[in-house]
Amino acid sequence: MTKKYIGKRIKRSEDPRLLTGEALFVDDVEIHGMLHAAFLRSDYAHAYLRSVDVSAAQAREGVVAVFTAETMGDDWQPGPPLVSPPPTVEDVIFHSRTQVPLVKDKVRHVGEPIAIVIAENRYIAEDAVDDIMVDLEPLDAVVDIEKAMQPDSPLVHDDLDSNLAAHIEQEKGDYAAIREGADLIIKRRIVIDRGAAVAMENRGVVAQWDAKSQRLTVWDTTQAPIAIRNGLAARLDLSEHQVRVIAPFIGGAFGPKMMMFYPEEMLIPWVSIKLDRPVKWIEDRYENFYATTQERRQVHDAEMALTLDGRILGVSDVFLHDSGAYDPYGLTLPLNTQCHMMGPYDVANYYSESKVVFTNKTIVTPVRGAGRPQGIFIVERLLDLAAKELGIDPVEIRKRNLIPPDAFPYEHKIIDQAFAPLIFDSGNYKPVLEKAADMIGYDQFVKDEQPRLRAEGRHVGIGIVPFIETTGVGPYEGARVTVEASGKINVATGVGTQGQGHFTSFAQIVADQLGVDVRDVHLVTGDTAEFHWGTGTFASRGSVVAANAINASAKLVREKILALASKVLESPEDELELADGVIRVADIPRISISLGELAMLANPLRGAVEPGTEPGLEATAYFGPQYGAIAFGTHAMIVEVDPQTMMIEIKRYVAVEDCGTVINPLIVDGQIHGGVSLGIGNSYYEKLVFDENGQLLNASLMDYLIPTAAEVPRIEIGHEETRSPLNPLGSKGVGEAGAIPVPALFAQAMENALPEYDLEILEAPLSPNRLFELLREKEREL
Amino acid sequence: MKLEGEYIFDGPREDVWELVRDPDVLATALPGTQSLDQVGENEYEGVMNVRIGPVAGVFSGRIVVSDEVPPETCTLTVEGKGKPGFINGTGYVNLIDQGDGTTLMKYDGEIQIGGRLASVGQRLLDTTSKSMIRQGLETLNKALQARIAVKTGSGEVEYKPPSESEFAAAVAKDMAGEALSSSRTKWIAIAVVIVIVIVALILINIGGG
Amino acid sequence: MKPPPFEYYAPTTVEEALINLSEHGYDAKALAGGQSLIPTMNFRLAQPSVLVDLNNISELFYIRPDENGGLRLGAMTRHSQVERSALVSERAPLIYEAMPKISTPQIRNRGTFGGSIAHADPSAELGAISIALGGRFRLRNQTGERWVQANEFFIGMFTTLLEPDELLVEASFPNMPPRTGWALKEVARRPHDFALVGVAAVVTLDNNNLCQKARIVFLSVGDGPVEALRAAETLTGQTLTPEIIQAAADTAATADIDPGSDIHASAEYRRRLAEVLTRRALDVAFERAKGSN
Amino acid sequence: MRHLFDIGVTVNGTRYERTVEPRLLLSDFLRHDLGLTGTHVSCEHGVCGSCTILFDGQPVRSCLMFAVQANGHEILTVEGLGTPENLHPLQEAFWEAHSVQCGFCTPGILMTLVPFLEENPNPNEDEIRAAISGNLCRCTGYQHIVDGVKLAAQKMSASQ
Repeated sequence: MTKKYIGKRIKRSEDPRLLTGEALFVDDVEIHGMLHAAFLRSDYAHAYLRSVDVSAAQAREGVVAVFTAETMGDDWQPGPPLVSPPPTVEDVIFHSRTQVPLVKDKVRHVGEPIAIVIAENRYIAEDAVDDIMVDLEPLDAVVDIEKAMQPDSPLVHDDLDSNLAAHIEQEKGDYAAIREGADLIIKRRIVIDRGAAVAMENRGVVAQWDAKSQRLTVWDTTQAPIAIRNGLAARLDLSEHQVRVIAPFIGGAFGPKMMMFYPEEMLIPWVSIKLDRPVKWIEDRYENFYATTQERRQVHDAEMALTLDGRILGVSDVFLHDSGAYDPYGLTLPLNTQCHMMGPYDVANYYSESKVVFTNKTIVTPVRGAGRPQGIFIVERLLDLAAKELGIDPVEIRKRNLIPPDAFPYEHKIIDQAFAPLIFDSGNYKPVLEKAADMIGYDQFVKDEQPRLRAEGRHVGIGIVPFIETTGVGPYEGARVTVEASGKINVATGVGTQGQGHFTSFAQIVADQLGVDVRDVHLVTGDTAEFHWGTGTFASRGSVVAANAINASAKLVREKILALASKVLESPEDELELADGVIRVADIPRISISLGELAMLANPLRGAVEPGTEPGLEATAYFGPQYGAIAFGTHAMIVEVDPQTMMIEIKRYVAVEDCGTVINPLIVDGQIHGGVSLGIGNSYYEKLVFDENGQLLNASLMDYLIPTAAEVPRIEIGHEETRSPLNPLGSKGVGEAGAIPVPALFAQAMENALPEYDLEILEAPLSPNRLFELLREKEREL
Repeated sequence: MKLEGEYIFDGPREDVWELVRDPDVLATALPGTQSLDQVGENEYEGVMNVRIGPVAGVFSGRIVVSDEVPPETCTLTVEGKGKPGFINGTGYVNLIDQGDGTTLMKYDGEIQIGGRLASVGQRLLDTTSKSMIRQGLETLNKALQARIAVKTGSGEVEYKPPSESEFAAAVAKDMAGEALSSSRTKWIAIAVVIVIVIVALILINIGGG
Repeated sequence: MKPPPFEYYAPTTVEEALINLSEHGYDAKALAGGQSLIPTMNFRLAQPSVLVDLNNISELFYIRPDENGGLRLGAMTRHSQVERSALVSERAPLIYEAMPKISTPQIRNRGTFGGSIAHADPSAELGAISIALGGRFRLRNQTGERWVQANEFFIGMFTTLLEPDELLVEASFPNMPPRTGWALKEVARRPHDFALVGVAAVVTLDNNNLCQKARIVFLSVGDGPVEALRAAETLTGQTLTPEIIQAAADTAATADIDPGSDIHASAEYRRRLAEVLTRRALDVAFERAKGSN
Repeated sequence: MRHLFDIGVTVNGTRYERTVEPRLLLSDFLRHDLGLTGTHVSCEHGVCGSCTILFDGQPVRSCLMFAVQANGHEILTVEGLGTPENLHPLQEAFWEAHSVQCGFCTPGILMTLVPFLEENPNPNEDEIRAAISGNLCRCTGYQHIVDGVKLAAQKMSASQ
């Protein structure tokens, strides 16, 4: 194929609609006679539900119906988890507990829905929610994950004998053995706290049951329309072909829109069928802080064994992972953390034990980064402390430990989030690290600039952190490519899109395969009526799994085109060329036919065809990688701190990425910018604060601080390209990369900025108040 | 949220006790009260409308006085529910005779606040409770003086419950002078016993400002 | 997050508005810019049964010079008008300098000077600044009007001397004496967030560069604006050496305030910020005072 | 007590007359009563800027106003800025600079910037960042937005 588009900075074809407000988001769906839903949610984190009195709510003018678990009959019951069951690893424990549509007996987190009000509009629905009298008998809340594991802790799930949701150990080599011979052991307790994804668009569901055609249409802000379609069909006892789930334009997702099933995702369609009316529920921002999943709380007891010259002999870590009230998303997060705790380093001995813990808090599922930032934070913090102990430059100690280029494919003898072996497919790490150091002027800064600034009494520090990202995991995606009589190409795939530019990057692949103008390739994503099979947009897999499925089907179409054209043009296939929407004989250009004409010929409406002929220039293909592709990158930062006010300014930020083949650099850069911005939030601004009763103390954008244009610096980006051998495009994912190294990088740079305090930052995120406390402790010591 | 501290009253322990346990005070103590019933010897239930600045809301509360050891200690258990959230609290009050005619009050409360109040109004909780407790105690001490004066024959004064604005001002501002006017004595008298309650009730209603 | 129902009045004169207010007493709230009230209603924390919208009362929108060199601001003057006013920058530069620190550009296009004052949020800049500048507020009800000094107006969390039947109609600021310097220093987690601590300082020097009068007023360290009287006292009659200024900053942070803790800042951290910001504010104010005449 | 009010509002040059309950938020009025769904709603407490519109030419949060307050006023929403076939120079620049990812915050940012660029035809990076610091974006990290504004400034000054 020609490489006319792949690798080019192509403007996004979806943008004009987004820029003019014409793009359809779920809350833009208006249907005649549509009703509106609002939820009564628990103010308590943990309580028995004694009674709910909805009579006043039902009596309110404009209220159509009110449902509670009682009035739902058997349908209140929890659904099955829609993600794969845990792996068959030795001794793995997993207690599956999935959320319920409405609370029947016991509330397990603040914000858990107790009743749903359906009214003529949302205002009345909210008035009616205030009319409901609910009697909750409070119980002691399980909040702290360490206390939760003590024998006397109250239980989130009464039928279990502890709050342990899952337990998984993974081992490589023999850490205990090498520990004996190690020159240096760095052992620390490290804590990463909880944050929210805060997509600018909250979640929402619109459902329309058509009794005449017995079909259900659902508009849902989901990253996985096909999984939702299948799940709904199962829950509502419908055929998958009776249910159409549409994920239109989505206002950002970042993981939590993946989580399957949200109570509202099941309830709104259920109500629509019950009442035979279209129903809309749009999550408001306050609900979003309780009802949409969150991530990152982990407590690690980690250690690293090294030699005197700074070589890592092994890493060992035992950690608790906060799962929240349920665990519908299985083991993805702890497995991701386990897979990143060796970073990009050649680590021969590794032991990791993970305990997943139920708490009376909002459910935990992946948020951009998904367990990876925690793993990277652990290994990088330990390595920084080791470098200090050993008097080795932070960049140097990293160079000494990077996996060498000739070691790929490099097998860690553990499993990844897809339960596949963790194998680093390809990589050339050192040049990326060196490029980052070079771009930020590491040596010059450390030698000249920093001493000068310190002499002026300024506190400016530098950090540099390499990291890996497991991307492009299976199982599979599929796509159908069709040449239409107009000569334009239609592409359908099952993944949803939430701003990643799929409409454009996927079109670039097809345009190159079929030699057409990228603007003539029309892509449909996220509509189960258009494509039946698929899993979803997650784990930075779009540009790997979906892109390669699209590439594969475009290839098949190309073959069909050439086969038919060679008959029509009476010339051998190898003499034909595809370009500008025309198939022509290479050296006799006047012998040619346009794609459109050929498409017509491929779909004869009269006459006879050879037996076995398939109509149309169309093909469907699937792609499932053997295992995930491992992307690599290195970020560097220069930050200034005012130790009197604790205010910081990021002076420079450099990101060098190797995500294999880059389909559209413009889009890749955008992905990195966004990831880093979240990472900055996770480093110094964004923390969900819960009190000892499980009450969230910052459930608004006034108090939960996501970075603005004033906090996010200009990000200088560099690229290296090491193709993945696991897929024909050679691509690796990049969607989450930006967010992964930032907290580790920030901690390193902050320590470097405040040498006189000799800080050890063993937590993320930090905050001005927390930094003040840390500095105070040091001041008292001095 | 913890509330604890000490305060020295310029009066004998019996008088302080009498003041803080005067039951008929409760009925008219809190402004905006829509109903307040004594449902047991030491148990009260009521519905009130509390207001601070723009923020106002209807609140139903239950107060139980227990473990009474006159004139030394008692424990207060509070349950309150309102649209903006809930508050459950326990307060322990201990009066210690200093032997010099003054009384040391030690109070120690644990309040659980939930709902929009805790999650949206967090910024304001600590500051408000702080100033309210300080002012509650100071005004109570002044009330105590007034009571002692009344006892010593200054005669009875007919009771006039405070307006909501007076109440808002009272909790928000040190009431020095006015506190002595015995027209307010009774409702101020309750202040410290239910200071935890009031703090909570007010807090419930200032979230989000 | 939809507001509860209410009755709505849109008077076009102050008289009408005062009638609406007195009719409904505590059930009514005056709606100025609404940039604090409406979010509170959207969270259903405020549920006024009557709103009296002041946005159609043209007589309340003005920025006027005052015959004795001072400044008068109609209560409904939008922050963005103040922010762009040459008159304000000339006669009350402290206010002018503070405007960009007040929330976001969009909020400033709607929020009003009087509304912010009357709302009495302890984290609001304008309350503290009004006290620092010795400002006064004109309150009107149906029977007449009264003037209240800014430092007497605020009595607690969201609580002022305004009675339910009263409207704050004007804020007035005296002419700044010669050799007067000013500064507003604050620390906020993000530029538009409520300041963790803020301090407004106004310093007037005599001809020998001795401090004639100093006013230091904090925001976000109490249930309203907090004036650091003890610290100011230590400055009067003094030459403002770094030592004197540091001492005043320490006094302000320890003796003048009793800050609370929240999830963003502990009381201890707030005291530290109060000390640092007071020093920085006094440095700037002092320099400006020396520079001006 | 539930009075209704007749209001007349000019939005994107078209006069609309509707009857509204006083509590109806302006954002909901535009989106659901007038069907102008380009104005997006994200926080409804005045922090995120997604619902920013021009009210008598000034950017304001439409979630912090009641529809009834718009009676007799002029509003411009993103629908009035340009069409896919005929984009406003700012929209053109945003397209070229890849200032859009999910696009949810975009209309609010555009409406914030239109008057800003009129007041500041040649803004520097800090001014641009200050101008949009009342608009939250979770996708772009703001950099391509800043680039888009610079590009727009060039385009617009060139076209004059």
